[in-house]
This record gives sequence, C-alpha cells and structure tokens, in this order.
Amino acid sequence: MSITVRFFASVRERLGKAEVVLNAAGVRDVADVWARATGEPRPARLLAAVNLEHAGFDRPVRDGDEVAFFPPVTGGQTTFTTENTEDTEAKEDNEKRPL
Amino acid sequence: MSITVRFFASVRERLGKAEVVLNAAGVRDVADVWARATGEPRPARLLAAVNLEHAGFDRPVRDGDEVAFFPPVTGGQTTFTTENTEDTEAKEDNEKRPL
Amino acid sequence: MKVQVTDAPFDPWREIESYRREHPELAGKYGATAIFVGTLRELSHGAQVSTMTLEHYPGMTERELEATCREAAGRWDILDCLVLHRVGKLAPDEPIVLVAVWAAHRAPAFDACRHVVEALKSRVPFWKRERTASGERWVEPESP
Amino acid sequence: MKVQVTDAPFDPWREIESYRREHPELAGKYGATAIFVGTLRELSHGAQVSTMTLEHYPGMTERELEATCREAAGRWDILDCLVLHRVGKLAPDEPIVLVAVWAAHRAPAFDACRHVVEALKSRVPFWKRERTASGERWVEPESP
Repeated sequence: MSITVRFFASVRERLGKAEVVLNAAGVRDVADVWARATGEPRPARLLAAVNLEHAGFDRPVRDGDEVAFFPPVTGGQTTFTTENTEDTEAKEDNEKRPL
Repeated sequence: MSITVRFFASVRERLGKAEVVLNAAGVRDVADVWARATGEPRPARLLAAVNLEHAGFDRPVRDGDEVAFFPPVTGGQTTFTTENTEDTEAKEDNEKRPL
Repeated sequence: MKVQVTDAPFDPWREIESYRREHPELAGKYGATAIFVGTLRELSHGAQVSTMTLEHYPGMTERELEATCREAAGRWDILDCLVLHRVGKLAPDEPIVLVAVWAAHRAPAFDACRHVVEALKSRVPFWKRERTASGERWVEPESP
Repeated sequence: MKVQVTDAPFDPWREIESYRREHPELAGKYGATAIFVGTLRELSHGAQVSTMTLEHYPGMTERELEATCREAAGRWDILDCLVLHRVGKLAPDEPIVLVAVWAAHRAPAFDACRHVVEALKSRVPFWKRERTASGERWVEPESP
C-alpha cells in the first residue's frame, strides 16, 4: 500500500519536508496517515485533502491516494495580522482625501 | 414671482413642452406649480424636484426656484418590460453554455 | 471621487485605468476594488435588436450621483469612488454605467458599490426609452 | 468559464477585455458585469513596505476554483465567470485576484461574484507569507 503525502505552507516548513511516500499497510484513514508520516501530534486547525478534495481525518484512504496536510487557507484579498493598525490608517486616509 | 418649470421624459412628451416660466404670484408649493403650469390633474407616480433636489408636492416654492416634474427614474442597468421572456431566455442560455 | 455623465460610448476598463493613474496616492492603500458595469442587452436574438435612448436632468443627475457617492463614503470605509453614466442613444452591448469603488477591504468595497448601483434605480434622474420591432416606449421602473 | 493560476503579474482590465473578446456569444446577453480585484496593500507608508509570497496546491487550487464557479452558476442565474489568482512573489499594489461575473441582471452578478471571493478565504488552498521590516511570517486566516 503506497500513499503520497504532501505538506504545504507552515506545516511543510515546521516538518521540514514537502512530500513523503508512505508504504503503509494497515493505514485506515487520514488521521493514521498523519501519525505514520510525521510521528507527531496533530497541530490545532490542521486541514487535510484526499486526491485534491477537502477531507476529514476519519476519511478512509486507499492504495494510490494522495493525502495533503495544510494550515487554514489565506487566499483572495490581503489580510494582515496588524489589521487594527491598518484599519485606523485606512480611515485616516479616507478622511484626509477629498473624496 | 418667477418660477422655471421643467418637464422630463414621458411627462414632457405628454404635455408637449419641456419648460415654461411661471409668473406666479400666490403660488405656494410644488402642487400649485404643477396645477398652474399644466392645468391638468397630477398623473399617478409623478415625481418632483426643486432646485435639483427631490421634493414633495407640499414643498414651498420661492421666487427664482426651478421646479421639475418627471416619472419614476429608470437609470443603471437595462430593464425591459418584457422581463419574463428575458429571464427565461437567459436561463436557457445559461444551461446551454459550457460554463 | 468622480462622477461623470457622457453622451459618447466609453470603455469601462480604460476609464478605470486612467482614473487609477490620475490618483497615484491610492497605490498600496486599497486591497479591494469592486466594480459594476451595466450593459445594454438585446431584447432577443436576430431581428428584434433594440436601441435605447437615455434622457437625464443635467445638473440634478451629477448632484444626485455625487450625493450617493458621499453617502456611501460616510457609511462604509472606502477610499474612492468613480461613476460614469451614459446618456443619449445606445446600441446593444454598449456600457450604460460604470461604478468602481476602492477600499482597504472587500466588504465595504462590495457594499458601497452595490449601494451606488441601487441608487441609480431609485433617485438619479435618468429615463430610458427603448426601440423594439413594435415601436418606441418609455421603460417602466422596476417594482421596488 | 475560466479559472487560472498564474505566477506572473497580470492586468485585470486586459484579462477581462480579452476574455470577453474570446466569448463573442455573450454580446447583448449580459446586462451586468460584477468584478472584484484584490490587490496587495502596503503595510504602511515609507520604509515598512511588505512583499508577499503566495503558495498554493497545484491541481487542488484549480479544482476548488472551478467547483466554486460551478456552485455559483447553479445557485444564481449567471452567464459566465472568470477567475484569475496570482501565486509566487508579489510587490505592493499588484493584483492578487480577479473575479468577474457576467449575468443578465445585477443581483445575481453581485451575489455570485461575492460568493466566489468569499470562497477564496475558506476553501481554495492558497497560503500567504508576508515580509515586513520585522521578518517573514505566514499570514493568519481571518476569523470567520
């Protein structure tokens, strides 16, 4: 039984690896894949996908599956962690400009 | 007392005039302006403006005011009176196209 | 902020680009641009092509458009607002109106843009007259 | 419908124009185009300029974007949908994402456009890493 395991973003960085191939007889679900591939407890807010689709940790896996682990997504428009400072600035700009 | 009275769109067309200047002593409000300028009853859904601002028919008028009368507005996106036919068509197109 | 009424066809993308270029102070400030373009549809395929004539109340139109933009800027945290509205005779597939709103964040950009678009239906003095196979008529307003 | 992930800067207006030209069958059908462009903001004026690197999950990204557009087309009466998303290293003021929706009427255009934009926050596998004066860090997701 062979499962390709991929890691993205901060998960990839923390583990120091982007991909492993698991020769994993007895691996039943996504939770097992994480445990076998990393040997670590699951971080809070970890997400998973099986064959390019979002999946829960109880999702069964089969030979040949690609399983991916990653943090919550942050696509689309920019969002800075310094959000509050930013909002204040934007408001100031708004008032200063001759809209 | 001189008041400029303007008519727009279907109101203008029905009256056959775009503008009259009313020498109108004793005219108190927008309703009076309509009566004196047209001699007709007010059509349903008639709107009015005084000096380029939306106004009710009880709005007082003064010497030098510009008073306008017009039907409900239809700006922005297109809206056809054959709306239902259109919607059906749009849906059919939607289904036919390989979206 | 800019509102403009024009009787010539316009290219919404070129207008947005050139407005943005004329306002270099926006660079890096906005994370969200929400845009609406209203376009003249055909009544139907083939022969039943319609043309549209847009009448307006010069002076009041600009005043109402500016008031709408200022209202949006007071209600939502936006950086700038551009509105172009066509008047006169239009052919199918030509843009009627462009509303562009720049904001730091997406929610106020969407909300303010939609607010301005809705105002065009209720308070800005434009009136449409359409020509179809069966003649000309004034377009009736949408039910609210 | 088209969804595309690109590691090169793109011009949203040119992309909309060329997509529209490639789809002449839309002419006269749509009365409403709703567009959202997300752009990289500066953290602050002057020195504190940030750069951003966008990582994604090739294959899954496109799949999720397509699913989101199909979902929007199932839920609202829209004619077409275009999504472009940047990946790789971005400079401030560069577009990150473009979502354009064509529809007969304004309400479904706005609603579908916003739906796709919100999906980018919750289900499409993009991750941002920003560089500021104080170093690099992964961007935290917004609270829902």
